[in-house]
Amino acid sequence: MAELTYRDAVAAGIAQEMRRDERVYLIGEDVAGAGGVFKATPGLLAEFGPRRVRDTPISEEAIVGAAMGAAMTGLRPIAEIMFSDFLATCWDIVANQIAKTRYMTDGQISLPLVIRTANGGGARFGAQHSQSVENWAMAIPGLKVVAPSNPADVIGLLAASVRDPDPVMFFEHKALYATKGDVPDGELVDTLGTARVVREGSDATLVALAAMVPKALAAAEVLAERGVSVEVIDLRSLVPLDTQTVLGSIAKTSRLFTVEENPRLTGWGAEVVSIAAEECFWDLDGPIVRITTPHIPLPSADALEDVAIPSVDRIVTTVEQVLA
Amino acid sequence: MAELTYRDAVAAGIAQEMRRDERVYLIGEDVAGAGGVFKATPGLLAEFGPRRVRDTPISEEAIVGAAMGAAMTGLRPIAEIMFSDFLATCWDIVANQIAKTRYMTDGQISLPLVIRTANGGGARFGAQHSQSVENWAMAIPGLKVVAPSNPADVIGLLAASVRDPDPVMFFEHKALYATKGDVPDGELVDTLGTARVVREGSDATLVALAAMVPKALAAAEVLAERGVSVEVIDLRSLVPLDTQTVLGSIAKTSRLFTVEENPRLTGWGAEVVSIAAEECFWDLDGPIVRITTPHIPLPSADALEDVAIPSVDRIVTTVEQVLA
Amino acid sequence: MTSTSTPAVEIDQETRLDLYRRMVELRLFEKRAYDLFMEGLVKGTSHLSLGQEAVAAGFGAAMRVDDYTFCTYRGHAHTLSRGTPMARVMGELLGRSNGVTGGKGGSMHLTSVENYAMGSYAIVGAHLPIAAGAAWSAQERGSGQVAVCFFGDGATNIGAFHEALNMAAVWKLPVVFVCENNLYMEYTAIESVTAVANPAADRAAAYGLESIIVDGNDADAVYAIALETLDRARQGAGPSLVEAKTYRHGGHSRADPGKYRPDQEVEEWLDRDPVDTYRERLLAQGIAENALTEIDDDARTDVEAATQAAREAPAPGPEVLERNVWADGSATWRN
Amino acid sequence: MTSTSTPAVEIDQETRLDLYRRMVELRLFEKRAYDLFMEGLVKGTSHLSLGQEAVAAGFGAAMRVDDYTFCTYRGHAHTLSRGTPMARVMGELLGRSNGVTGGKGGSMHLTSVENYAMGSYAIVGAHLPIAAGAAWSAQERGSGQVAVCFFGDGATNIGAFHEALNMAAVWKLPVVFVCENNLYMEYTAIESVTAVANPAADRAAAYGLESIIVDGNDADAVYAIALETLDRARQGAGPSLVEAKTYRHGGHSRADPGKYRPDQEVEEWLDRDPVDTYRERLLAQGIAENALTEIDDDARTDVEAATQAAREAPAPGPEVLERNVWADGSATWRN
Ligand SMILES: Cc1ncc(C[n+]2csc(CCOP(=O)(O)OP(=O)(O)O)c2C)c(N)n1
Ligand SMILES: Cc1ncc(C[n+]2csc(CCOP(=O)(O)OP(=O)(O)O)c2C)c(N)n1
Ligand SMILES: [Mg+2]
Ligand SMILES: [Mg+2]
Repeated sequence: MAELTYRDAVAAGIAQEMRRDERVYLIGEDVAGAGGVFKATPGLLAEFGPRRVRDTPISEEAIVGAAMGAAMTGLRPIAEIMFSDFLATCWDIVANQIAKTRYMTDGQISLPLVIRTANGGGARFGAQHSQSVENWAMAIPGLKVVAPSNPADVIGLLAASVRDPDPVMFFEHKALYATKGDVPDGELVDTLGTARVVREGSDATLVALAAMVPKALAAAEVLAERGVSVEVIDLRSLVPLDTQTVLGSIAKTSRLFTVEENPRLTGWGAEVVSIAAEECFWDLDGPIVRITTPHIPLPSADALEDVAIPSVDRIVTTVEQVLA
Repeated sequence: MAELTYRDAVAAGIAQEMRRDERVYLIGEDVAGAGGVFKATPGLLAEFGPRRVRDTPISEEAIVGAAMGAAMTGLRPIAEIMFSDFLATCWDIVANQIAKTRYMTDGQISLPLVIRTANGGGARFGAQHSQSVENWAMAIPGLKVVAPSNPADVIGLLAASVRDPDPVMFFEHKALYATKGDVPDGELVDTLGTARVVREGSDATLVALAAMVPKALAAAEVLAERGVSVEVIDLRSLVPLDTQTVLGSIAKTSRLFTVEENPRLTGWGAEVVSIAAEECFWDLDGPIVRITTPHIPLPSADALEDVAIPSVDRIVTTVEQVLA
Repeated sequence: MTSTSTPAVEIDQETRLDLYRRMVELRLFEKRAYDLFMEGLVKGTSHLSLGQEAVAAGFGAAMRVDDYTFCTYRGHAHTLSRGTPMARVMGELLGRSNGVTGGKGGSMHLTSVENYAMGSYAIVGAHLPIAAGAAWSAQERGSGQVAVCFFGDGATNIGAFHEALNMAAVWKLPVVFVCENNLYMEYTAIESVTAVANPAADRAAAYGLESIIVDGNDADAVYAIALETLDRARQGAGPSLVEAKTYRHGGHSRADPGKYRPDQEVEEWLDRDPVDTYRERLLAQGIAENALTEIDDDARTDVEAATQAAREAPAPGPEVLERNVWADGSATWRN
Repeated sequence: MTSTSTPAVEIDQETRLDLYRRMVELRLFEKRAYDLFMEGLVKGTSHLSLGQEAVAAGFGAAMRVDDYTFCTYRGHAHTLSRGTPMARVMGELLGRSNGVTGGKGGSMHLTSVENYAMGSYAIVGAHLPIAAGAAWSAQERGSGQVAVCFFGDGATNIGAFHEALNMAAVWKLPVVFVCENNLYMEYTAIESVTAVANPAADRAAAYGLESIIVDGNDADAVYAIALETLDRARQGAGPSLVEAKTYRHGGHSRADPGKYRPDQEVEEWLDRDPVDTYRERLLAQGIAENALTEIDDDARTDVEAATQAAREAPAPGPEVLERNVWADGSATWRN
């Protein structure tokens, strides 16, 4: 057992998989020589050399296109898109090509690739470098969508993503890179599509993802002091979605909240709510409430960004008011 | 009152606005000389000349980028993206630039522009030319999202979109281009953000959009024969969203269904459901059910496409089973 | 290295007959596809290569069996020219279960991985970076394979073209980019929207590449440049960008009559029909007419058989709808 | 028309002093911005133009008051050089309510429409088509305005560059594209990922444009090429693509020490400091030292005042969070 930061876990996870399988490559802007602008890939160039760890031009379509072409012909590439906002510059390749090709070819083409990207706000980077866009990916059939909340999950889920025969969008959260956590020794391989109950409770279920998980946990702590017992679920992946864990929890608590960093409209929480509203309607004892960033672009100033993204306070207050 | 096709209504709507305001321009691939690949813009080149109606290279980023730069400096451009799937090739300009610029500049820059695009399936064009991507746009704060279901709405909502001071994504439905409808004489200007109850009913509310509206209406007809009275709402625009009309209807019927052409995950219906599950939970007498295309890319073969997209039959059967 | 109609290499008779056979097959196949479209059997859309057969034939004949082909919605010819069975392509156009993708892809998405036809991509430009990726993989695996990527003149103005060319050049990837310049995009002339006269060749220098123009209606010339560029790629000398000047005999897609094109232009290009002119050349070179007629007859028989097979094949059943989204064969996104 | 350090035009003394003043202001502003970053007051990130001041100064001096500027996240200099008040730029860096966008945009999104600074765009390449659009609008309105679009060497490899250049050339738009080639993207050398030696200039021909390289550390040379290309654009002769060779003295952003650069390279470029060398040139041309010192002092005073104003300005209140998503001032998406 060692304590690692979330960013070090990224490098450790990639290294674990590159050691295991020589078909695994890493490409992206500044990933090699510089070790990544978030310092999430240092040491990989030194260990695996300039062919397997390669810096690219600023050409996002070429980066993910290269990953796609390579994946269909025998490599298992990991491509980095530096900030998840930049996925928009290569969305055609991701959403129209990578996601659809297995289906369109009726299974002739497999695309075992991972697109890693730094997602989310909290770093005062403004509207074009702070988005939570995991719901963009969730909307596209053919993409798996993973978003870990802690270092151990980073390694285990990254390994599972690299080994998965389908394309995986792997969302690392900027605000978590510096956070630390215990990581078991030895090879770590997790399972996609498994949510985790990170705190048990009886009065309500809070479903959270990535950087919202520690916030939901902190809110649960405060709520517990005030006599409200909430269960917190870390979804970990949106596709596949572990609906059993969510529905099972609602069966117990009878109330559901989502805690989403994305702007409100069609966030992943909307999908979770719609599943609950259909499948466990009779378990519910009251309205389902989504706690999200308002439907606005993210502002840059710290004073503003802090009120935009769901805070521990806002979670606590909302849950208290709704359950009151 | 005249009978027009949906495609003719597009040209009529654009012409109405170009006559009124010389700042209105139309650009896109094959929109001028050819009158559009869906023949939705014939006659405009002849009437307004090659400066105001202009063919572009196959450069989607340049098309919407040009519209953006022009809108911030005094024009009111309409840009066509031939198929809505191709929005992915210019998603950065749409989602990161156009949508966010007013907010990021704190209101200094206005972007009165319209992006028109042919959306949806049913034409056997396969996975890359048939998508319903209105939910992609709905997910982005700063974009208005309109999707008319009939010729009169095409003109009125297009006029409203052109006159709107904010960027509007205008989704025309491929499968509706050949459909006909009555259109009142004279200038038509509608209001964004107003849904319409297109059939009254008492047992359940069906919320639909674009090509799903006629299907929902046909299903309502069949259901009525079987003794089930459903109210059908044509949402008409997703942003702004007329939640009052939807919530008002649920207050009356106590049951909600959505009829969505988009693949399931994070479709617009999920958002509608999440609003209902929070705000009119106590009005609901049973589970909320979404009728959508399965979460798959669309197949090309007619035999497959027809079972993928919600059909009148599927709507009828689902509503009957759920209400039973 | 600007190539002309006169090929630098000697082409043996067997190859010439092979080129002819390929072109005739493509010609007859596409004509039949048009007829079936008019009959209402090809449901969605369909983009034919009538008039452009020499490009697919020339490259098809020159490629190693395991070289990769990437093409567009106008990809029947390229897919067939890798050996994909006609019946399976015809079945796909008709949306039948015997189609190469069982009806899922359709006319615009023909794929036959066993023939190294790695897909037809229907969004302009997208497959250039993907082809570069396949070339990168071939390079890393040391397989000696080359990726050949076909696209239209219109694709030279989209961003993906630029990104793919630059990356391929910097990484010295074994990929040959082949622009089939047929003078038009859909209904708009390429010259009206392009800053240079030769949309591909005049951009080669921007990627440190040589400018290559070839007569795309001359199968020998295409074959020669294909050999040369494939060889360069295989030797590790990096990518090439070839601009093949050609013309489509019909409209862009479906039933488009192509009326936006001046009559005289159409006539001039019909006079330069790649199949007819090649037939004449072969005859002039002393090849016996009945050798050619036999090829014609065989091709006719093949197209007939393929049509029959496709017509008789059943439509795909609803049970395949949710098949093959994921590698486990399912479309399951939840537990 | 490849320009060198020797400008083709005579530059009068007033203009030379203006160029000097602009550079000194930018230099001192950016140094202060760095200090404030290190002090923890600039919260997010910050990309300085230290070493590249001659480009913003030369164009700023040559532009008509209503010409449009489009720039990147490295846009303090370009925004200031259009006359945007220092205090409002500094306030924005600090996330204060006196900032040009009240804290919404931040360092990477400076915009001052009243100064025709039409925005700083933080996604590489995106603003090239947008600038082309503003030029298209100027052309249609017959306003005589020119759009000037600044970007880095790294931007020349992204698709939007290609699309914008081609469209601007075909439509003969009044836009000047200015590539500031500072040899590096973030931490990676441009030469390692680019197929040509001059990432912008060697691509000009792909758009039918002349290849233009200018010494981006020489304000006179930049000013001269700015006058020439602005004039061409205003006369209806269409776009230009200028590659200005320059260097950033510091790292890419924030506290990056820029250690990936060889010491000798850094030294050579420091020797060619645009401000110091220009100062020497002016002295050599007989301008009195105290005229320069006065400019230095004024700039120092201005930066001090701007810093003070920004420090004292309050943070924006939560009531502005949901303001100005829409033209009605609201963020309302429903009734
Ligand atoms: C990104 C994108 N934009 C537009 C289209 C619509 N479209 C399909 S084919 C075509 C013309 C392509 O012309 P060209 O590249 O010359 O190829 P050709 O059809 O002549 O073979 C267009 C505009 C598309 N499929 N993808
Ligand atoms: C599309 C996109 N990809 C990557 C980035 C991250 N990024 C920001 S600045 C930069 C380097 C840009 O280099 P260059 O264009 O030379 O400009 P410079 O910073 O040197 O002025 C990168 C890669 C981005 N902002 N946008
Ligand atoms: Mg063409
Ligand atoms: Mg640079």
